[in-house]
Order: sequence, then structure tokens, then C-alpha cells
Amino acid sequence: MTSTTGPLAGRRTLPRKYIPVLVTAALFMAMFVAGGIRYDGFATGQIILNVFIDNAFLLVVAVGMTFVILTGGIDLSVGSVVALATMISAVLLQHGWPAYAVIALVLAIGAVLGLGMGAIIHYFEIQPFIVTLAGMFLARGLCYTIGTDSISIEDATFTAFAQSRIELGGGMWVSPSVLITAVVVLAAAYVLHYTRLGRNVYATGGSEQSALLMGLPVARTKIAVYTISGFCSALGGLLLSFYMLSGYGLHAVGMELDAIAAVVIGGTLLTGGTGYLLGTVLGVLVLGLIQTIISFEGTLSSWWTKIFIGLLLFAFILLQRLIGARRR
Amino acid sequence: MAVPAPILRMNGIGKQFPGVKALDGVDFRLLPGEVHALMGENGAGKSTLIKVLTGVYDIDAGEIELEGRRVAFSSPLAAQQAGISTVYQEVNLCTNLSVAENIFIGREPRRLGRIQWTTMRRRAAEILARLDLYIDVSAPLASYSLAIQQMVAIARAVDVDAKVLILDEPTSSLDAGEVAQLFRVMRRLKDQGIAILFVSHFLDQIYEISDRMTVLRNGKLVGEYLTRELGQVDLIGKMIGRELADLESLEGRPLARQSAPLVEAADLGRAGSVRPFTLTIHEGEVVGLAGLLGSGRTEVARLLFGADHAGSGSVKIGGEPVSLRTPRAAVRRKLAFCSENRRAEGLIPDLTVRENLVLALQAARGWTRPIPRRRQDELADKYIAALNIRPADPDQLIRNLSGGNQQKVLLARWLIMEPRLLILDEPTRGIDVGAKAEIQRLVAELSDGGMAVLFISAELEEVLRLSHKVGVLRDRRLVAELDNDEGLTTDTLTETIASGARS
Amino acid sequence: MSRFLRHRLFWPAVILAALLLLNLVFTDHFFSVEIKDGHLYGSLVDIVRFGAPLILVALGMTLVIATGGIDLSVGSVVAISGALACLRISDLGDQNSTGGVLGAVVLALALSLVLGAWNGFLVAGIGIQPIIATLILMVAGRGLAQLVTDGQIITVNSSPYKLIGGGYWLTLPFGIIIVAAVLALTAFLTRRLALGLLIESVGGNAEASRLAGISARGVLMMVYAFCGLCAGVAGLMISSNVSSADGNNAGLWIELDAILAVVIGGTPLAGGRFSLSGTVLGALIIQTLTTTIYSIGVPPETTLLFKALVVTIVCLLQSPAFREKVFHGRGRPTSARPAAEEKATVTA
Amino acid sequence: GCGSSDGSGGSGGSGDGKITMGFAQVGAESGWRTANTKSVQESAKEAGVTLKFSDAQQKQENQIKAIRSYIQQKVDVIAFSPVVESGWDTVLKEAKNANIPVILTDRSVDSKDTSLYKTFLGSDFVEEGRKAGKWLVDEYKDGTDTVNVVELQGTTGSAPANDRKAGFQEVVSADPKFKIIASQSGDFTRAKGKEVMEAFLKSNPKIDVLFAHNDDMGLGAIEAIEGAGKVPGKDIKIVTIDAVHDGMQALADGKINYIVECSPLLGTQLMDLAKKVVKGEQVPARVVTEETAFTQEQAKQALPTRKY
Ligand SMILES: Nc1ncnc2c1ncn2[C@@H]1O[C@H](COP(=O)(O)OP(=O)(O)OP(=O)(O)O)[C@@H](O)[C@H]1O
Ligand SMILES: Nc1ncnc2c1ncn2[C@@H]1O[C@H](COP(=O)(O)OP(=O)(O)OP(=O)(O)O)[C@@H](O)[C@H]1O
Ligand SMILES: [Mg+2]
Ligand SMILES: [Mg+2]
Repeated sequence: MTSTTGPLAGRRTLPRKYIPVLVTAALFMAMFVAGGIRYDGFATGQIILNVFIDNAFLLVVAVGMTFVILTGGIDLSVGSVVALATMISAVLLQHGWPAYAVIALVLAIGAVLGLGMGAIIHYFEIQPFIVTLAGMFLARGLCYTIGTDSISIEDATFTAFAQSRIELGGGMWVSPSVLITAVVVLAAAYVLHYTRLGRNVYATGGSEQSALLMGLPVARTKIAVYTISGFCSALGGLLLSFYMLSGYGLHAVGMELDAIAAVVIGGTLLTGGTGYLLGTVLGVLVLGLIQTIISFEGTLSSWWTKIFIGLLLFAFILLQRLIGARRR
Repeated sequence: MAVPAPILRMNGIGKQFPGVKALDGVDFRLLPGEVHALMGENGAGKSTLIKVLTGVYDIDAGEIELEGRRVAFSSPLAAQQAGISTVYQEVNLCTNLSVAENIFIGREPRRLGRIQWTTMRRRAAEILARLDLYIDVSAPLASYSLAIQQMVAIARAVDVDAKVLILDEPTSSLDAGEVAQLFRVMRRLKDQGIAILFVSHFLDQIYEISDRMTVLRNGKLVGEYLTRELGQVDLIGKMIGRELADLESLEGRPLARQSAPLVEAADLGRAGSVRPFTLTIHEGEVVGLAGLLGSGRTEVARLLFGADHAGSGSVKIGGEPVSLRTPRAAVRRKLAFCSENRRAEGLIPDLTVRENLVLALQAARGWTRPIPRRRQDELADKYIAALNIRPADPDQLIRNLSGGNQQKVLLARWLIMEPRLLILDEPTRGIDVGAKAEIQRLVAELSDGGMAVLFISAELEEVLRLSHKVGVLRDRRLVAELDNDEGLTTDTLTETIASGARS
Repeated sequence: MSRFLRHRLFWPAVILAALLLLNLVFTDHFFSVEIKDGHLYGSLVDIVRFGAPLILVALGMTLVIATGGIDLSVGSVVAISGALACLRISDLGDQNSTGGVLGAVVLALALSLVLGAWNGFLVAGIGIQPIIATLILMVAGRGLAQLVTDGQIITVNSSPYKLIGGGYWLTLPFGIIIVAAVLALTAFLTRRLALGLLIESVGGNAEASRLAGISARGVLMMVYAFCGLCAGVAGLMISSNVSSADGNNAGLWIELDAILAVVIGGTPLAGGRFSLSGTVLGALIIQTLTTTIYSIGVPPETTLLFKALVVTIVCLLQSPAFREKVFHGRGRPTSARPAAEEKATVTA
Repeated sequence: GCGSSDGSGGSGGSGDGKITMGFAQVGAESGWRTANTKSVQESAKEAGVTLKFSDAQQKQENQIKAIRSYIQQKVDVIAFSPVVESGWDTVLKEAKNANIPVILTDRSVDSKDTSLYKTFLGSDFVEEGRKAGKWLVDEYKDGTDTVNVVELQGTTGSAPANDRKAGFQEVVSADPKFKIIASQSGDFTRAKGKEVMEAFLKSNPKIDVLFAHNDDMGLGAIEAIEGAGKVPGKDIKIVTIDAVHDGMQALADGKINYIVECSPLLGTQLMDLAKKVVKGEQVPARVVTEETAFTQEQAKQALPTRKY
């Protein structure tokens, strides 16, 4: 009797939920093409690969951030945890620890920090902002306590990660970090889309109360996302150590903002529940490409650099919004 | 008749909220294979009892036994795992997820830990088909009306392999067809020996489906009765603690046709939601809208109020063409709209009852002209008394009120505006019998005083009792406009809805 | 008494008091306030005086957060406002002319207002998520400030300008007077007039507010513009205090401190109910913490650990769930909607 | 170095004999830095060098990215002021492989492989700290009373803060009469300098000397000292580093006692070096910028001719 399928079913054929991401992707391509027209030597595949190479750590961090933001939370500690990871790696390697033990330890530390913050957020019902801000102070403070100077990494394994190139043919190459990042991104996308944890993340972000009443393990989910974020930050820190071959307490200052910005530019709502990992990848690419354009522009003074970044960001967001929004 | 051992027993349950004793020494039992109705006025403590049972709240006093064993659930998850499946009063689903996911989340079909999306969608469609609902299960739930969301919530609950099924006002926005469908399913489950706890303010439904009922009043147990042994009038007496004034006093409404047209909508429509329609509402007239789930009643109301942009057509108010681009513009023209979806579109949960009550009035006056505190208190006191809002504390946060009482506050928000046209979308959702009669009387009174009302309700009797004229919608098209004269009965109305014939 | 204990601001107040007492252990006469050269002088005065810009920014931020938004650009607005004012003043023939300084101040404030309104336009008019909308101005605005100052520090030598952030009036630091005035104005607009109700309503449920006839757009525009203005005043104060404008560093990271102050003050980031007095208290806690670090001699390397510790303690003590679980054991009623049920019963 | 046979240098502009330089600046975090940038930009124009400039906003990764993009763009020479000492090997190797010579300015890198860059042009922060310390020792060489010193550090962890602190410490700690009674970070800014100094003044009744890691913090502190009713330069002696214009003015006015110069104006020297490097001429591995220190008297003389 209520068979109202007929004329209505056709109305929502193509997944409208993908539109924002598609628009973002299209705009990214447009930006790339525009850059190619404007600058010599820009429109090469290697430029895009370079964006990946130079932003691998940011991407990994942003992946963790995506989980957190999808549940409606926020993690301000990521930048500091990244710095802490570089610092711990550098110090331990200096003391002659084996590389893989260092890697394992650093990842564990990141995950535990995240776990701790997640537990406090959930069990004591404190706003994520303030807890992770304390986490940010803590991690950065630990860095300085370890040492205020920057420490070189000379370990062979790390150096190998840093300096080997994986040739893709046609003169194009990527660093091992990019491969690690790709694995992380794919794994995260799989988790978000094909596992219960992932779906619980979306549900919790959609409405925590409903998720609770539907009998979903909200506590576990919330704690898990901060753990994931902590883990990703530590991994991002390792990638950054590969990239820079140094540990330093002032590394990655403000990276939390970049990560949040990347996630949000990718179309994820800060209120939680909507967004895709692909969007985050695009967000990071957009930020990276803006950087690349700036360096190709090459003649901007310091302040014009900032103003120009702001303008590009504005133009991008505006177009994204105007093209993507066919809501109410 | 030998009573089987109860599957669920609650003894001496007490629950205290700051300032309110919601439950006080309540005993309750649930037998296998029965439909047990939990009855009581708005705020009597029905939902609280359910939440206490399923681990949403800790209990302050008393104990719970499930199949003879003492239990204390720490979370709804635990209750679910113990075999209690619940539909809570407000639709508690995640509207950002697809329909299929909402049905299956937490127990998705998986292989090697990988969610089988295709299987899930197929099975979701099957489950909904059993409730006679054929919708695109991969669309986000948010794109469906509240009634459909309610059906989805029910579908989720009945599909779980449960010993106890709890339904807290599942039918508040369903119409007759869906209710019948739901009852079929309930009967089948009951025959399988599942115990069902059912809450509703529709007495007809209670008498149709339930075997036994427990009545609460002010958080205290009144008693447990076999349904067939307790008459309607007695039941009401037990619920409200006194006799109810005559329910049928609204019969025979005089037509107000001769009055001037107030709102004239001509070819008003919006692509993808309602076909262009033409509708005239006169001063002092009550126009009812009838139709099936998702037939477009809500959308008509939203267009008239400017909540959505109309794609075509025009509106005249008092003969003067107007453009209703925003609700604000509509409010300025003295229109008012009480949405069916009180949680998403009505309540400001963090504000108090008083603040929620004066919100629309304050918005209309602008922020520079605050309503004096004294006036606010007067208004609050007046409507708390008139609609019997409980607890009668204007400074209580509205989120702490029971569902029915929240609804009354929202209604009051628009009544104090003294609008020229009041659009009511399911205004009596979740409201108890006493208050419902009160609200109906109020609507009749206001329309007699010259106010026009557009009245949407899933309950056809109510529509018929109040309106002078009924518009019938079908498949998002206004198919008929019927005068409410002697000839119009619920049966003829149902027939028009089903056939779509123009009279 | 128990009502007093359960007041939302009870625990933050306790923390503030504890921090102040901690200082007393390390600094004799910490609480002594004397009159030196006709000025109020003492550590307590310093806390309020140096905290003044933060309080101002946090007040504006409170309203923005109450609507469910966030404003990252306040730091840049602080820098721009100070830079513009100092630039104008340094161009004056007579830097001490009150009229000229007034003109510069008005210009700077007008620009701040415009910048705030720009944020409001992006958020309300175009519908960009607040964090990104204001990120744009955060980045570009810092550039603008540097553009104005040419990347250098503009030093001015103007006694009327000095008054704003570093001067005294009737023995009171002028900054404190400004803060009091802005606080009073904000309280008036939001609590005496109905702006507060509308803000809380938009922050609590935007769609419901729209359907109730509230023009969310207007409210948002106003709130962001106000936030910009507050940041502008704070910028003048900061630059006037040192008689110079530093486009590179003025207001750097102040947005984080401001948000922290708001959150410590009990306003949830998700929007809805807000508390102005809570924000003031939060800002004072942060400033006291900073002063404490200086005066008890926490080494710079461990400063952040100390901050982390205090912030953690503040938020744990403030959390009803924590107090319940730790002080009363388990078993007290907890609510389905976490963290909101009890704590919001009393409002300033 | 340049004009390599595989034509990689071709598109960069070396064909027409004009040099293209990629300069990766740290950021614009201070007036000093901006002056440094300006100097480089202006000298490039004078020297006829095409300058590709990028601002890393204080982030090492941005600097690395910028250098990568210069390599991509095949510039003739790359110059940069490293944000930190460590972590440059990878990208410098890439530059080396691409046959692009690199000049370090302002501060060095700690790479073992010194063939990665041609030369390092810049000041020595540790030496600056030492100079400040030496002045202090000199100033109090007659007395035996304890001298209470407070220190305003730069941004925690930043290279100049670390090095200046270390250099100062090294000299001063030789004599036990100097006691550093308080040391806090003032983030290199006037506002913070003032705030921290006010707290110092309240918690330490007797302060003899202030050592500030840059002029700006010193200038902020002067306001605090005046606000507390003391006379800067007399009641509390002040030694700072940088010698920016406002600092020199205060020095000439007697409010600061001694300033160690740290000159940002190394543009001309940089361009000379760049030209030599591109031509393949030999350059010294370390070029120190011409810097001095100023007393109050010297400041009065130097002030009128000071550009910066
Ligand atoms: N979280 C809460 N905080 C404070 N009081 C509450 C809370 N939840 C419910 N109450 C109060 O408890 C009483 C019982 O509410 P409950 O929701 O159980 O009523 P109900 O019988 O379900 O009513 P309705 O028919 O309107 O749904 C009401 O007075 C309500 O105001
Ligand atoms: N059977 C259906 N198939 C597809 N979409 C539907 C269906 N029913 C409702 N919808 C969606 O639900 C939304 C609300 O429909 P509308 O509110 O107009 O229905 P209604 O007549 O008020 O019925 P009710 O409120 O009882 O569900 C519409 O936006 C429409 O997209
Ligand atoms: Mg209920
Ligand atoms: Mg409807």
C-alpha cells in the first residue's frame, strides 16, 4: 500500500553524497592545469608526486585526524606528537638503539598517548579540545625536556628510508615514505568503509546519543579514534624523521592546523559524521599544491606569500562551496 | 488462567533526577508471548522506566530480573546483548547513515570481518518490505520523513533476535496503514513467544493490540490490569486520576466559508518535492491535510511557510502578493509553523522551557527589544497551566522534559504569537489523551476567533473532527479538496487517499 | 552552600585561588597592592593588566563559540589593528595630538570590524565551515599586518596612544577600564537585550532557530564582527603597551589561549549556552598561570609540562563525571547525554 | 659547478649569462629577518641576479620543499638560511646530484659531508653570546659582590636562543660572582619581554644586570623597569644582541649599556659569493659577516649612518 517507489526512486540515482569530493577533485585538477599553464616545468607528473613526497607525513597525520573529526572530536596534539616522535627517534638512535626497535617504540608511545587522551575524553566527559590541548603541551614539553637542540639522525636504516628512490619509470620517482603513506591511506579507507569500527565512527559522529541508544560501543569507538590518531601522528613523526633526518622539539609547529584544514577542505564536516578519506587526501594535495605554486611563483615577499596562500585558499573554498552546494 | 513465569520483572524501581522524582517504587513484569502496554500521562515516567531497564540510566533503587536472574545493564549495548531490543521514544537513529546501515549497524553481515554491503542492502530491503515499505535503502536516512525514520527504527528493532521487544511510542507519526502493518508484525512476534512492551497514547491502538497493561501516574505505579477487563473510561480515570471532560464536544463545526481568503497559494510547487498545487485558506478556517506517509503533506506546509524555497507559483496573503523566501518573512506576515520533527526542527535543547517558549516572539521583536522578564514569566505560567506542562517549572531545561511535554512547549511557542495562519504538522504527536483534547479545543477556539489553521495529522479522526475542509495528497500531488460535511467520514477519506480520485 | 559548590564556576575559581596562593609561597608580597607614582602597582594588578587583551579576545570568541563557530583569525586581527594604528600615528606630524591618535584608533577599529564582518560573511553568507573561513584570514591577515608594517617593528612615541594599553586613569590601569567597559557592554547586549538568547538558540539548534524566525545570518554576522572588534581593541592594547607594532608576532597563538579560556569557562565548543563570567575567569587562570611560571622560575624547557599539568587538573576538576567517579565512587546516576545534564543548570 | 653538459642549467637562464638564485628564507618572524630578506632582495637586483625567493614560515619542511622546487626549476645557485642545523643531507645531496651549488647563510648545518655546500656566510650566535658575557665580566671586573643577572631567552629551542645562551653561560660561569637568578623565554618579542621582566621585578628584589637575547625583548624590558620606578642602564644594566635601530637609539640614550651586533645585511656578500661559485671559482668555506659590538658612545656616533 505505501509503495511509493515509482517516480521517487529515480530522483536520487547518482550518489549525491560523493559530489563534494568530486568537486574538490575537479577543482584540484583545475588548479594543477592552471599552474601548468602559468609556470614552465610545472605540468609534470613528478610535481604531483613531489607533493606526495613532501607531504607524506602530513597526509598520515591527517588520516588519523579524519577518524577523530568523523566522530565529531578534534585532536590538537598531533603536531607535538609528531615532534616528540622525531625527538625520541633521534635520541634513541644516537644512543645506538636498533632502528626497528625505535620505530616500534615510537609507534607504541604515540598510540598510548592517544589512548590516554581518548580515555580521559570519554570517561571524564571532558571536551576533546581541552584534553588534546593539554596533550599538545605535554608532548611538546617532553620534547624540550629531552633537549632543545636539533639532533641529527645518522642511522643507516633511517638514512636508507630517507634517500632511496623508487623509480616509477619515465624519470618519475617516489620515496619509500610515499609507499608507507599509500598503505596507510588504503588501510584507513578500508577500515572506515568495510569494518564495524569504521561504521561506528560515522555513527558516533552522526549522533553520539543515538549511537549509544542503538547499542553501539561508543566508548570503544571514541577511544579507538584517538588511539589511531596518536598512532598516525607517531608514524607521521617517523616519516618526518625520514624526511629530515633530524629530531627537533620545534618540528611540526602548527601542524595540527594544517591537518585539520586538510580534512575540512576535503569536505569533512567538523561536526562529525560526514566525509571521506579521499577528501582528506585531496585536502592535503590542495595545501601541498598551493605551496608548490607559491614556490614556482618565486618572487613573492614573505607577506605576499601569506596573502597569496590566503587568496588561493579562499578561491578554492569559494568555488568548492558554490559548485558543490545544491542543498535546500 | 495460569500465568507463565515472567521473563522480566522490575521491583521497587526508583529514579531521581535533580528536582524530579521520575520513578518511585514502581513494580513491573512482562510475560512471554504478551503485548503489554505501559500507560500514563505525559511525564508519568514511561520512557524513564524503559531507559532505566535498558541501562541508559543507572537506577537509584530497586532491582531488575531477566529470566529469573538479577541484571543491571551498564549500557544499551549490554541490554541488547541480553536480548532486549528497544525503540526509544524519539527516533534515535543516525540520519547521516544510509537506511540499510541504520537497520544493520552493530550487526552488519560480514565475511572475514569485511562488511558485505550488497547483502546488507538486500536484506534491509527485505526487512522493510515485510513492513510494506519500499524505499531506496542506500539513501541517507536524513532524506526521509520522520514517519519513515520511525518505520526504520521499528524495522531495526524487530529484526533483532530478541526475547523482549520494547516499543516506546513507535506509532506517534504513523498512519493507519503503517500501524496495521506494525501490528501484524507484533502479533507474529508475540506468537513466537516474544514479550512486547508497548507505549502509545492512542487508546484505540492499545485496545487493539495489548493483552495487559500497567498504568503509571506521576512516577508511581497505579496498577496492572488485563486489557479486556478495564474499559477506556476507567483507564483514563486511572491515568489522570480524575474523570476526563467530554471528548466529543467538538462535533459539528460550522463552516466559515463566507470569510475572506487569507492565504492563496497558486501553483506553488518545488521540483522533486511537491507538484504545483493551488490552495486557499480563509480566515477562521481549519484546513486539514490527509495523505499517506511521504505523500507530501509536510512539504506543502514547509512551502507555505517559506521553510523551503518554492520553485514555482505564488502566494498571496490577504490579497497581497508576497514572497516568502525565509521563515522570518513568513513570521513577519504572521504565519506560524510547528514542525513535526521536534528534535531536529523545534527544540533548542540547551535552553529552558521559558526561553523555548518565547523564542519565536523574541525573534519577531528583534534582539534590541527584549521581552521583559515579567512578561516572559506571565506567558510561561499561562501556557504551562493551559497545556498542563509538567514539571511546571519554566526554568527547567527543555531537554529534561518528557516527549509529550516538549511538544506542548513548542505548540505554545507559536500560540503566543497569535498568528493569522497557524500551520500545525502533527501537533499532537506523543501527547496524552487529556492534553490532546485540550489542544483540539484550543485550535477550535482560536479558529472561531478568526485564526486560520492548516492541520496535518496522521490521525484521520482528529483531522475530521477539527477541519472545515480537507486536502488530500497522494504521491506529492494535491489530488482533492473535500468539504467536511455530513458525508465525509474516515472511510470516504481513506478511499480518496487510496484511489486519488477527485471528488 | 551546596548550591555554591555546584556552581559551574566553583572549580575554576578554586584553581585560580590555588594558583595565586602558590605564587605567595615563592614571591613575598604577591598579594600586596600599593600605589606607586599614583598608579596601582602589584602582581595582582599585573595579572589583570596583561590578561586584559586575552580577556577581550576571549569575550568575542565566547560569542562566536556559542553560535557553534570558531574564529582562528583573531591573532591576525590583533596584529593588523595594532599595525595600522601605529602606522597612522607614526605618520602624524605631532604624535601626541589626541585628535590624530583618536583618528588612528577609530580607523584601526573600523578595519577590525570589517575583517570580523568578512568572516561573518564567509560563514553566514556563503556557508563555509567557520574553522576554514577564519583560517583564510588567519593566514592572509598575518601577511596584511606585515605588509602594513613592512615586516619591521613600527615604534611610536605618543602619550595618548600609550594610555590605551600602558597608561593609568584614576590610578587604575586603563586597560582594565577598557575590559570592564567591554565586558559590561557585552553583558548588556547579550543578557539585558535579547542577543544572548538568539545566539544560544542559533548555537543550540540552527535549523530550529531558522524555523522560529531567527535570522541566523544576521546573528552570525553580528557575532563575528563583534569578535573582530574585540580583537582589534586587544591589538591596540598590546601594541600600545610596548609603544610599537610588531606585525610578525603580535597576537601569535592568542586564538588558542582565547579558545582555551572560553572552554575552561564552561562554554562548550559545540555551541549553545555560554558564560561571560566563566570566560573572564578562564582568561585570568591562563594569565595567572603564565605569571606563575615566570615568578616561580619554571625553566622554559618545562614550561609546557607545567601548563599541561595545570590544564589537566582544571579540566578534570571541572568534570562532574570525574568528581563523581573519583570522589564518590560509582553508582551515582549518570545521564544518557554526557556532560551536559547537570552542569548547565545555573547560568551567569 | 654550472653550465653542465646535459643542459640542465639551460632553462634556468644561465644561457644569457644572468644568474638565477633560489633563496629559501626561514620566514618573517622578526624585524631582523625581514631586514635580512630585504638586503638579499636589494643586493640581487643591484648585482643583476634573478632571485627566486620563498618564505618557509619557520618550517624546515617548507624550506626543504622550496629547495626541491628550485632543483626542479634548475636554478644556477641555491642559498638558504637553515631553520635548524640538522636534517639537510638528503635534499643537499639532491642538489649536488643536480649540479647546483649551495650557499648557506646566517647559520650552518651539521652535516658531516662538507662537500654538500660551497660555503657558509653568516654570524656566529655562540660568539655573540660570548661577547655579551665578556662585556659583563669586564664591566664588573673590579667588584667582588655577587652580581644578579636575569636572562630573557629567545624562543625556546630556537638556534639563536640555544647558542646565545650557551655562549653567555660559557663566559659568565667562569666567575662565581655572577649569578643567573632567573631565566625565561620572551619569545624574541617586545610584549613578552615586558611581561616577563615585570614578573622578574616583582619576584626578585635585587636585579643588577639584564641579558636579553635580542634588542626587542630588551626594549620591552626597559618599559617594565621604568614602570617599576627604576632607571634602566643605571639601576639595572642591560646588554642585548642585534643592534637594530630602536636598540641603538636606546643605547645612545643610555638605557642599554652594550649591544652585540648581529647584522642581517649580508646581501652584497652573498651575491659576490654566488657569482664566484657559479663561475666555478674557489671560495673560502666559511665567510663571517662583518660584525662588531657597540658601547653607548659608539652608538651615538654610529646612529646617524645606520640604515637598519
Ligand atoms: N534527564 C532528565 N533530567 C531531569 N528530569 C527528567 C529527565 N528525563 C526525564 N525527566 C523527568 O522525568 C519525568 C518522566 O519523564 P518520562 O520521559 O519518563 O515521561 P513519559 O511518561 O515518557 O512521558 P511522555 O508520554 O510525554 O513521553 C518527567 O517529569 C521528566 O520531566
Ligand atoms: N516513500 C518515499 N520514497 C522516497 N522518499 C520519501 C518517501 N516518503 C517520504 N520521502 C521523503 O521524505 C520527505 C518528507 O516527505 P513529507 O514530509 O512531505 O511526507 P508527509 O506527507 O509529511 O508524510 P509523513 O510526514 O507522514 O512521512 C521528503 O523529502 C521525501 O523525500
Ligand atoms: Mg515518553
Ligand atoms: Mg509529515
